[in-house]
Amino acid sequence: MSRVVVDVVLKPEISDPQGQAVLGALGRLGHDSVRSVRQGKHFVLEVDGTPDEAELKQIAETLLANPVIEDVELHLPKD
Amino acid sequence: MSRVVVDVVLKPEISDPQGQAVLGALGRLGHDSVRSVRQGKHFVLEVDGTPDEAELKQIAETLLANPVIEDVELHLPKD
Amino acid sequence: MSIDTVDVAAQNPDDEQPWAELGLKADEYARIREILGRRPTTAELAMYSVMWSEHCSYKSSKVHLRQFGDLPKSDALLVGIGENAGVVDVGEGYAVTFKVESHNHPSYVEPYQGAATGVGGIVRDILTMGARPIAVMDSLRFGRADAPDTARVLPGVVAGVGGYGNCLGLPNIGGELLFDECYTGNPLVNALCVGVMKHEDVHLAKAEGAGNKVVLFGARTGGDGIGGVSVLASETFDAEGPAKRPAVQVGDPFTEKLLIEACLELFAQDLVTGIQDLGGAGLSCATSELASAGTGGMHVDLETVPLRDSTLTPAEILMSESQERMCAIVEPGKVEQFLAVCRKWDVRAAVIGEVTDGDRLTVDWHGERIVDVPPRTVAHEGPVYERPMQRPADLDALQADDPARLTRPATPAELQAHWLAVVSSPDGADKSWVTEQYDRYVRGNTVLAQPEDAGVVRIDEQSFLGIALSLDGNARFARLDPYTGTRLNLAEAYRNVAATGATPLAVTNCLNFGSPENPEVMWQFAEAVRGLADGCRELGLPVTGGNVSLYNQTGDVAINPTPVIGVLGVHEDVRTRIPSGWRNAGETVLLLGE
Amino acid sequence: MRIGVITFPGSLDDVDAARAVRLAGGEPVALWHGDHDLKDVDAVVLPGGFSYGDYLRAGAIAARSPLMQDVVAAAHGGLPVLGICNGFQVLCEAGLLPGALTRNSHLHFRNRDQLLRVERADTAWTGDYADGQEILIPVKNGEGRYVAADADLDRLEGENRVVFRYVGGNPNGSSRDIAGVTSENGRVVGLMPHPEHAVEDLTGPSTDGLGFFTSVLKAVVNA
Ligand SMILES: Nc1ncnc2c1ncn2[C@@H]1O[C@H](COP(=O)(O)OP(=O)(O)O)[C@@H](O)[C@H]1O
Repeated sequence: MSRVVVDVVLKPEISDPQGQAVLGALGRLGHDSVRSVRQGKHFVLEVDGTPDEAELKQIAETLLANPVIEDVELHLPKD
Repeated sequence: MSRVVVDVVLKPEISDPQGQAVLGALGRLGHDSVRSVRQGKHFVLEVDGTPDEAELKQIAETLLANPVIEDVELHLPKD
Repeated sequence: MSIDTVDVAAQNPDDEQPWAELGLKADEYARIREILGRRPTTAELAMYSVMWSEHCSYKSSKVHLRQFGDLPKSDALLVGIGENAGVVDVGEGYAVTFKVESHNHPSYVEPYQGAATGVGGIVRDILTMGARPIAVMDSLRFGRADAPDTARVLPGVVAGVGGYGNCLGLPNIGGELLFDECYTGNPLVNALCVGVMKHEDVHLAKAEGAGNKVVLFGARTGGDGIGGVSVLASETFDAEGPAKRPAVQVGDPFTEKLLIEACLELFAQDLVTGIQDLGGAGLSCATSELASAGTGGMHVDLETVPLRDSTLTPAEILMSESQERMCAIVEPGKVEQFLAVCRKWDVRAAVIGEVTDGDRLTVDWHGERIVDVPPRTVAHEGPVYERPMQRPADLDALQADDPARLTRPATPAELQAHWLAVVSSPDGADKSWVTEQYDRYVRGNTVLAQPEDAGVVRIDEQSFLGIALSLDGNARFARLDPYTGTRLNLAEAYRNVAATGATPLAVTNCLNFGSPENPEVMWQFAEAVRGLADGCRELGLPVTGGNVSLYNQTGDVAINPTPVIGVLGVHEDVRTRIPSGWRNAGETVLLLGE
Repeated sequence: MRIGVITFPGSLDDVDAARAVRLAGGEPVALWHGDHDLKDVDAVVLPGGFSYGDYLRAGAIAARSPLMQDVVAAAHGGLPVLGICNGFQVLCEAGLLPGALTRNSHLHFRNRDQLLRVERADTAWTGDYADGQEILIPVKNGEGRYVAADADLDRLEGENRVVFRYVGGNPNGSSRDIAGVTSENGRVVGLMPHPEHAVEDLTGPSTDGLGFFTSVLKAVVNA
C-alpha cells in the first residue's frame, strides 16, 4: 500500500476569495508578515501496490482538478 | 519572501464524506487500485522575511484548522 | 484484547469500573447492579451510562413533562409524546409530524458541523415517523452581536444550518436570531423539521415479530462522537471552554439525502415493520428503544456492524454517535428487497440481528455474550429525579425594577435617539444577511417564508391544502417570570400562525435551561413547563413532543430560561394566506385587541 | 412533447423542474443518472441540487455518470439541453459548455430574487423572450461564480454566447456579470438562476421562468 498526495490549487489568474478571506483575518489578528494566502485542496490516496504514475496523473488532472481553473501537483512516494 | 505550505486534514477518526465521494467516483470509473481517499485543505502562504515558526504554527492550529476535528502539517521552506 | 463478557462479569463481581467517568452517580451504578444481579459488563455499562444521561433519560425533567401528557385529548393528534415526533391529522388523509431539537453544545465546539449535524438529527427524527421531510426552521441565540465569540460562532452556525438543509433540499421557512450577553460561551442552536405523509404511512419505533431482522443502514460506524450525548449535552462548560473534547462529528448531508430517498421508497414498498434513527447514544439507544417499545426481545451480533475504524471496541461501537444511520425491523422474506432498495440509492445496509421471543436485549461479539439486559431498564426506566427547586433570590428585585422608572424622552432629539437605538438593535434589525444563506424555494411549495412571521407550505398541489409554522422564544420574559413568560411565548407563536390565516393545531417545544442541579434553574424549568401546559389547555392545543436541553451555562452562570415554542397550523387553501406588511396604498389600518 | 428531467444522487430541484415542464404543457419524463437510457425524450433538463454532495467540485462527479455520456452525444446531435444551477455546473464539467463555476466571491450561499437580462432570444430555451428583456427569477447557490480565462471570455462574448447577465447586482462575483451561456449551436443552455422556481404566482417571485419551458416546446416542434 502506498500513499500518494495530490495538491490542487487555483490557477494564478483565477481569484481566490477563500484565500483572500484568510489573509484578511490574519491582518486583523496582527499577523502582518503574511503577504498572500491561496487556498487549495489536499488529497491523500492510499493505493494498492506500486502506484501507476500515468493512471494517477490522469486521475489528478481529470477528476481531482478541473483544468479550466486549477493546477495539480502529484506527489508519489519516494522510493 | 518565503513560501509556507499548510495542509489541513481531518483527524483519522472523523468521517470524511468528501474523500468518500471521490473514492466512490474512482471506483465507478474503474480505478480499483485506490483504496482510500481523504480530502483536506492546502494553504500556500507568502511570508515576508524569515518565517517565524512559532507564529505560523499558531496560525495553522488556531485559524486554518479547528483542532477539535482537524490535524495540521506545517511545511516551512528548507534552507 | 480480552472481552468483558457476561460470564466474566458474573465471575469477577468486584472489578473496578469507571462509572463515575462515564457520568453515572453512585446510586445509579448501584441500581444497574441490582437490575442485572451482577456488575455490568463494559459494554452494558456503556449502554446504561449513555442512556441514563440527562440528554437521553430526561431524568430531571420527566416529572414535569408529564403535564403535557395530561392535557385534554385532541382529535387531531394521531401520535403523541413518546415517539420520535408527534403526528397531527391535517385533513384530506394527510398527517404532519414536526419537532424541534437543540444542538447547543456541539455548535459551540465546532460551529459549522455542530449546527449541521443538529439539522441532520432532527430531519432523521421526522423521517423515522414515515414522513417526507418538507421544511426546516432554526432558532438561534448568541452572545452580544459585537462579542469576539459571536464572531467565531455565528457565521459557522448559520453556514452549517444552511449547508446541511440546503444540501438536503429542504426549504428553510423561518426561525429566530437573537443576541444576549447570557449566551456568550453557550449559544443556542435549535432546529425544527416538519414532514408530511398519509395517515396509513405512519411508522413507529418498535421491534415486533420474533424472527424479524434488525437492519442497520446508512453511514458506517466510526469513532466520532463517542459518548457525545452524555458528555457534551449533559455537562457544563467551564470558563476556558469545553471541559472535555469528545470528537464532534462531521455531517454528510449527501448521505442523509440518499437515506431519505431510500427510506421513502422502503416505506412505499411496505418493507419496514419498525424503524428508529440513530442519534444521541447511537446503537445503544436504537436497539434498546426498539426492543423496549416492542413485544419481545432482540439479539444483535455486534461484529456485523459495518465499521469505518476496525479498532473500535464493542463498547465504543454501542456508544458511537456517527451520523446518518438508521435501524429498521424487517420481515425475513422482505430483507432481499430491502437491501435492493438500499443498493439503488448507494446506501450501505447490513443485517445485524433479529427480534426474539424473550424479553431480553442480548448482544454478542464474535459469539461471546457481552450484553444481556432487560431493554426497558435501559430505554424507558432510567432514573427519575425530583430535583429541589427554589424561586430565584433575585427575582423580586428584578420584577420590582419596573420600566416606569426610566425617564421618558422629553424632546424630539431624545425621542429620535430612542427610536434609533431601537431600530438599530441587532435583535430588531433586518436578518436577510442570514436568511439569504438558506434556500427557501426548493421543492416549489413555499408560500410564505422569511421575513414573514410564520412559514407557510403547500402540501397538496391539487387542493392547495397547506400548513403554517412559527418558532418563537422570549427569554427575557421567561427570566422575569417563567410561568407567564412561557405563556406569552406560546401566545406569540400562536398569533404568528393565526395571523397568516391558519388554524393552529399543535405545539412542539425545546426547553433550553441551565443546570438542573441548581434549584433556582429547576424552579424556572418547572414554572415554564406549567406555563406551557396551562397555556396549551386554554388554547385547546396538544403538545406533540419536544426536547429538553439542560446544563446551558458558562461557569456557574446559567443562560436566561429559554423555552422555544413551535406552533403548527393548517390552511385549507394556502391561496388565502395573508402575508404581513402593508401592500397597497390607501388600505385601511385597523388595530385589534386592547 | 417529452422533456426528460435527470435525477442524480443529490439532485433536489428535479420535482420543481418536472412541475415547470407540466405547467408549460409538456410531459416530464424522469431519467435516472445510472441508466444508459434517454427514453426518446425531445429535450433534457439537468436540475439544481448538490449531486454527490458537491463535495469534490460542484457537478464534477455527476458529469461522469453513465447517462451523461448519452446526453453529451445527443447534445452534439442537436438535442436541446438545459442545465440549471447544479445542472449548469455538470454541463461545464462535462465539457458541453465553456468555463467553470467556483465558490461565490463572498463565500456564502446566497438565495435571492434576481433580475436577469436575456441577451439572446434565439436559443432553444429562450425563444419566448425578447432580446434585452429583463426577467425576475430566484438565484440560490454557493458556487455560482462563473469564471474563465480572459481570452476565453472575450471569445465567448465575441461569439455572442452569453445568454443571460445579472442586472441590478451580481449575486456571486461572476466574471462580466455572466449568469448563463450557450453552446455554439444555441441548443445547450446553462444558467445559475432557477427558472423552475418562478412558474407560479403562489410560490415564486414571478412567473417569468415559464418561458424557458414553453420556448423549448416550440423549438422542438420547429426543429
Ligand atoms: N419539552 C418537551 N415537551 C414535550 N415532549 C418532550 C419534551 N422533551 C422531550 N419530549 C418528548 O419526550 C420523548 C422522549 O424523547 P427521546 O426519546 O429522548 O427523543 P429524542 O432523543 O429524539 O429527543 C420524545 O417523544 C420527545 O418528543
